[in-house]
Amino acid sequence: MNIAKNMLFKKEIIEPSDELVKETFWQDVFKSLRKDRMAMAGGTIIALFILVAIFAPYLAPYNPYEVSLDLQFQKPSMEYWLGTDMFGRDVLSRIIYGSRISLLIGIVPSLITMLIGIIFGIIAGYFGRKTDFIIMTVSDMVLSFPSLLLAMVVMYTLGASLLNIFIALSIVGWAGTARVVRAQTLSLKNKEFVESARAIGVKPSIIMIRHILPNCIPQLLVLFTLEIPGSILSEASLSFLGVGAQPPASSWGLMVSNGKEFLFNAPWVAISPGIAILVIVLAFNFLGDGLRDALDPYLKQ
Amino acid sequence: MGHYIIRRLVISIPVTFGIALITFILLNVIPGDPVALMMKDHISADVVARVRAQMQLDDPAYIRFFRFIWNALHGDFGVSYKLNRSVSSLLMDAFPNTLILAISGALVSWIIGIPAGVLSAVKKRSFLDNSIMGFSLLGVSIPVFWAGLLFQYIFAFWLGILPVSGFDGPEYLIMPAIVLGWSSAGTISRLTRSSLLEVMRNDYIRTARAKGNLELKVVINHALKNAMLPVVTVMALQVAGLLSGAVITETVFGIPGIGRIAVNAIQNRDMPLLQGAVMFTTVLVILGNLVADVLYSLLDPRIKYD
Amino acid sequence: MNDASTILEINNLKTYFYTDKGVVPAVDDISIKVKKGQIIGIVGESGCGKSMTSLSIMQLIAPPGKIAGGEILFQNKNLVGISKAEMRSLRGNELSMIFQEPMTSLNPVYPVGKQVAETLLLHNKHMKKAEAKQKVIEMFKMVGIPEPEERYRVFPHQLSGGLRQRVMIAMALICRSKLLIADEPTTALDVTIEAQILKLMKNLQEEIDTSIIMITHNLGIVAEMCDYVYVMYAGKIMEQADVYELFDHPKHPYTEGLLKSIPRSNVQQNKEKGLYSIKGMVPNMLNLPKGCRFHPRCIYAEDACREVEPDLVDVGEGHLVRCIKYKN
Amino acid sequence: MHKIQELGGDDVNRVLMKVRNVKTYFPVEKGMFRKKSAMVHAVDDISFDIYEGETLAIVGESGCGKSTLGRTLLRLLDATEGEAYFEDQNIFELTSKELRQLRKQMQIIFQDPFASLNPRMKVTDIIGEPLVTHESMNKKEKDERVAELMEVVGLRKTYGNRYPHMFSGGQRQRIGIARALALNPKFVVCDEPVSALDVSIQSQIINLLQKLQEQKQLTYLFISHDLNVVRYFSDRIGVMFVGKIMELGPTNEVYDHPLHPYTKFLVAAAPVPDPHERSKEKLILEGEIPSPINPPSGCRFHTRCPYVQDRCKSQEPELKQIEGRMVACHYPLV
Repeated sequence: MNIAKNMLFKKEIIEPSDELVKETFWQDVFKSLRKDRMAMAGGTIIALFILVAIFAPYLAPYNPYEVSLDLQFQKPSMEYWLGTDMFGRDVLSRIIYGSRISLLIGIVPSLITMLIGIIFGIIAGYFGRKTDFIIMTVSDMVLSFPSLLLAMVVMYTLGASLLNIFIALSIVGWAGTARVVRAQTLSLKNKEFVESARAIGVKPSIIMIRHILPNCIPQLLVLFTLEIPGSILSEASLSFLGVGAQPPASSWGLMVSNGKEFLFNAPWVAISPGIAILVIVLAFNFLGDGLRDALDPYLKQ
Repeated sequence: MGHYIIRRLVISIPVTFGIALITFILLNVIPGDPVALMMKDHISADVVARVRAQMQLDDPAYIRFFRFIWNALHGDFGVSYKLNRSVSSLLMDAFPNTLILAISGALVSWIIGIPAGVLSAVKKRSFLDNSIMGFSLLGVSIPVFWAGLLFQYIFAFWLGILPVSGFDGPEYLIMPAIVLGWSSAGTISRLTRSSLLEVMRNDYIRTARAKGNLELKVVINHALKNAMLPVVTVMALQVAGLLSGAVITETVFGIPGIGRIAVNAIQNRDMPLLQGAVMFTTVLVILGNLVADVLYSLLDPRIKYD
Repeated sequence: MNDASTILEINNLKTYFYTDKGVVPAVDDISIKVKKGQIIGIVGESGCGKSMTSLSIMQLIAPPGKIAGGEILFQNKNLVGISKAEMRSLRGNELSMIFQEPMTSLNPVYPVGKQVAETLLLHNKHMKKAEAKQKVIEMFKMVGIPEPEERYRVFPHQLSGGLRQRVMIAMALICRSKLLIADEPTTALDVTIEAQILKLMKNLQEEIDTSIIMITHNLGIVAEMCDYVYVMYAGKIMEQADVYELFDHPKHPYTEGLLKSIPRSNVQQNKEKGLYSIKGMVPNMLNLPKGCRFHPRCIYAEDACREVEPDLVDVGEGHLVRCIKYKN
Repeated sequence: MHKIQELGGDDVNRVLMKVRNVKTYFPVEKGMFRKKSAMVHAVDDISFDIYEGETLAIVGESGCGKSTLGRTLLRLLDATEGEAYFEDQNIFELTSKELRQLRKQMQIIFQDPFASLNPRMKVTDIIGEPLVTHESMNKKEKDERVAELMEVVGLRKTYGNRYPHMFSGGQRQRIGIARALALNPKFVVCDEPVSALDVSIQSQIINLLQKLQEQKQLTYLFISHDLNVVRYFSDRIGVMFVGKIMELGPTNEVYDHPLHPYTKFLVAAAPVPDPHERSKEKLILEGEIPSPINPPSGCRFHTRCPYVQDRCKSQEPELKQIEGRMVACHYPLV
């Protein structure tokens, strides 16, 4: 049998075999995420909280800011499901309104943090040398501060307000993101596909945006979902210490702080907003853990 | 390895300097007039002028900064505006309390966190694993101040077995240490578990099994030492976390430590005291990181014999 | 059948992986026989199941993989279903293995000498540490590690790839095992170092009188080292024969294609016609083609090949072929 | 204009690239603090010519600097010293704008088909990136050109909107080849293009590279450690050892009559897929490959060379022309 045909000029089309993965990145991630019950529970709770925050005025049974001293420290009852506080304000209504601050605090500083961290991290990792040294030394310094203390100092200087909480948490938070992005950039920079883009003559700015950033997405997603509960907890702590949200705002941390004086007489005032914090933070952590598992193959590529 | 430690020490000098600079800028430069910040608006103009002169605030910022550094190097952080005592003596009084609290918190987190993480990894996907991981996640998610109040309510008020607050003996330490250590214990056990599982996938673990090792020996002799490397790194980062937590724990449990000094300084707008407390704590963090780095280099021969 | 000279006999071994996407028959009903002092070659491309065969013998298959059937008779003892303790006493002692990646197969945090001594101490409960050390140093000399006393104390990252593989070999043979499984032992090494390691393995095999199963994708190594060869494709043995017979008269179209498609360094080849190449690619193990697994890539494929899976047929003198062209 | 001395070889063919005294050193980065304590002499004073349309193979073992050499010639790494002329333009002196223009002429194909394609980009965009970067093409023109390229390398053109992970190793290598050829380069560095592939796929890719070379008159610098593939594929071969070229000449002559002892032992070390060759006594080189951080004095090969003389230990041999080849040895095996 003559099989030694000319192997060189025979026309061939290679079929992809059907073993090969057909899902795109997002399809694959959502598919594994859907199988994770805890992550789905976390996601559902987050969705519920977002709805509560949006429709707070329709859901809250009472005006959260209305003071009526003759209604002080009502025990939880059919009328006041979670009781009232020292000013006779309905705790449940205040928690419902508090979800607005918490979610806003959770998401906005995390976004700012991510943005700053991404920019500095990519630049440090890609250009290396002096740029890297300077950015990383500053981030080392920021990371050497106990984060709460640094945020407290910023709040002391800027004064307590919602905007300043955003600023304080962003100043504290960017360094961690920058580290992760830098490490990822360093490993991607030496990947052959980045070298190949350089060989083609693609400009550094486009390499960073087109080739490096999209490949940091798995890390960034995980980081982002874990950054949010961190921000929520930090705001709650700052407000608890009196340098965060100011009265009469219905921040959960502030509510716990206000209630702590009356812990033994009216425990519901301090305990119930704490449960709200715990639940939302747990929900984000569940989702974050689930995402981490779902993204596991991409995180290690 | 000696080189490594020396290099590490040398590097922490500019870091400390930079931290002093950041602290100084945040507290002295950005808003313009620290005295106005301290006094708010209920003090007369000549008092402000006197304080300004006393604090030599009319000098340019860089001179004040170098004076601050020079004095800080001599252990002088100035005088507390509110308490009228030297900041360093106030800090030195408070320091042992914070140190005891932080160490007990760290011990709680290591003694519980590491074995729990190992158990979780070995009994992967069992009921035990799920319980440990649930408890860890709870620790990571729970607001420290709220946990403190909850503990006070349950153990001090309801069961009456522990003192509510104060710092007069070992029994006063139990609740704060657990509250403080719980969240780090959660982080450590989660990390120990994932690190150990990761290490167990390595080729040298297969080699250890192929030698005929007992599975338990494979984990303890071959995997654990490697798995502890990232844990040690995180333990260093937790020094900062523990000191952050100490601020809250000290406030909740009324412990006269550096964290509470900082909180009070903010409430009293006592700038020199706040500045001192921040610098002091941050230097502690840098020292903690140094210790962890040395520990790391002892564990990892790739650094040790470089 | 079980004469004394047979050290290992695998009958109808099946190792399956039960994944989310379905069952992967990584090793699908294979039978292998190793005689005392023999070097057996298992060749095949990535994913053909050759490494899984070796891990099955060592009973080191991790979930979701499982031995789904068959028997592995090592010195007439079936290793499938043997107690864990009994298996441990064999591993590293009478049955040992070296791996492809000498860089990652040694524990980075312990000195290499200690890691080799561990094997010795595990299987000789009464041995003193000093005696073990002495034996390890002797073994280091035997595998050609220069300055063995000093090398006892160094860490893996301080050694080159070739030396690490020598350490792995020392570890595998320190208990004078009866059977050494070498899974791509030189793939990660440079050519001149590869030649050293292959020569060392051959010398040790004669000196210690061990049998070797050499798992490789490199037909050159097979030609140089092995006495008898099994060719695997997609979990099955396609052809098995004495090494000379296999290279001189390959019967299976896959073997034939493989041999034709490798360029050779020892002869000048005609470049004009191009290199022979097997069309297509390795099939999906989750969705194997019906009939003969090789038929989509086979230039001789007929209708019958697409329907029935051929049996392994003896064509004489220990040469077996799984192809429809050959009948008993 | 520099006066460039011609180096030995076939005078009929036009020289496409002249490499003169190129050195590429890296500082050793140790530990976390990057103490620059030593230099890796990855490429250490190398000179040769590449002729138009030929395949020049560079072979050598790990750490010999062959990949660094390829990347230096494309200026993906910066040379420490030396000159490299591509059609009389010194590549090392180009501004980044000029360099970007030159990139159209010279391309690279990588070893690892899994790391060389951006996992977040569709195949059309991967192959089309060079077109978008250098040519003002509209989307339709780009898509047409990409489809054409895919067909040339043997990929179904309807797969353009798939992602790299949906392809096998061999197919990915084809995508990488299509990308490298998109701008019709003259010169292509093939850095171990088939080393990561299975035997049966390897021959498919070698044939593809050969076909493309004939169709498009490409010049290849073929970097490989696989002596079998190199013998089949290359016209001339340069043998590298720890940053230096030891021997350079026509492939078949070098294989059949090596003049440098290292070449002789290297060629002999490759396992031959023929059991009848077994009976021959195999030449085996003892010892380890020296470190490029601290290369041996004199001839770098002297620590392993079985024919070593005193002179080899102290005096470094120059690359000299012997029997139509370049050899760096005091005592060549004539």
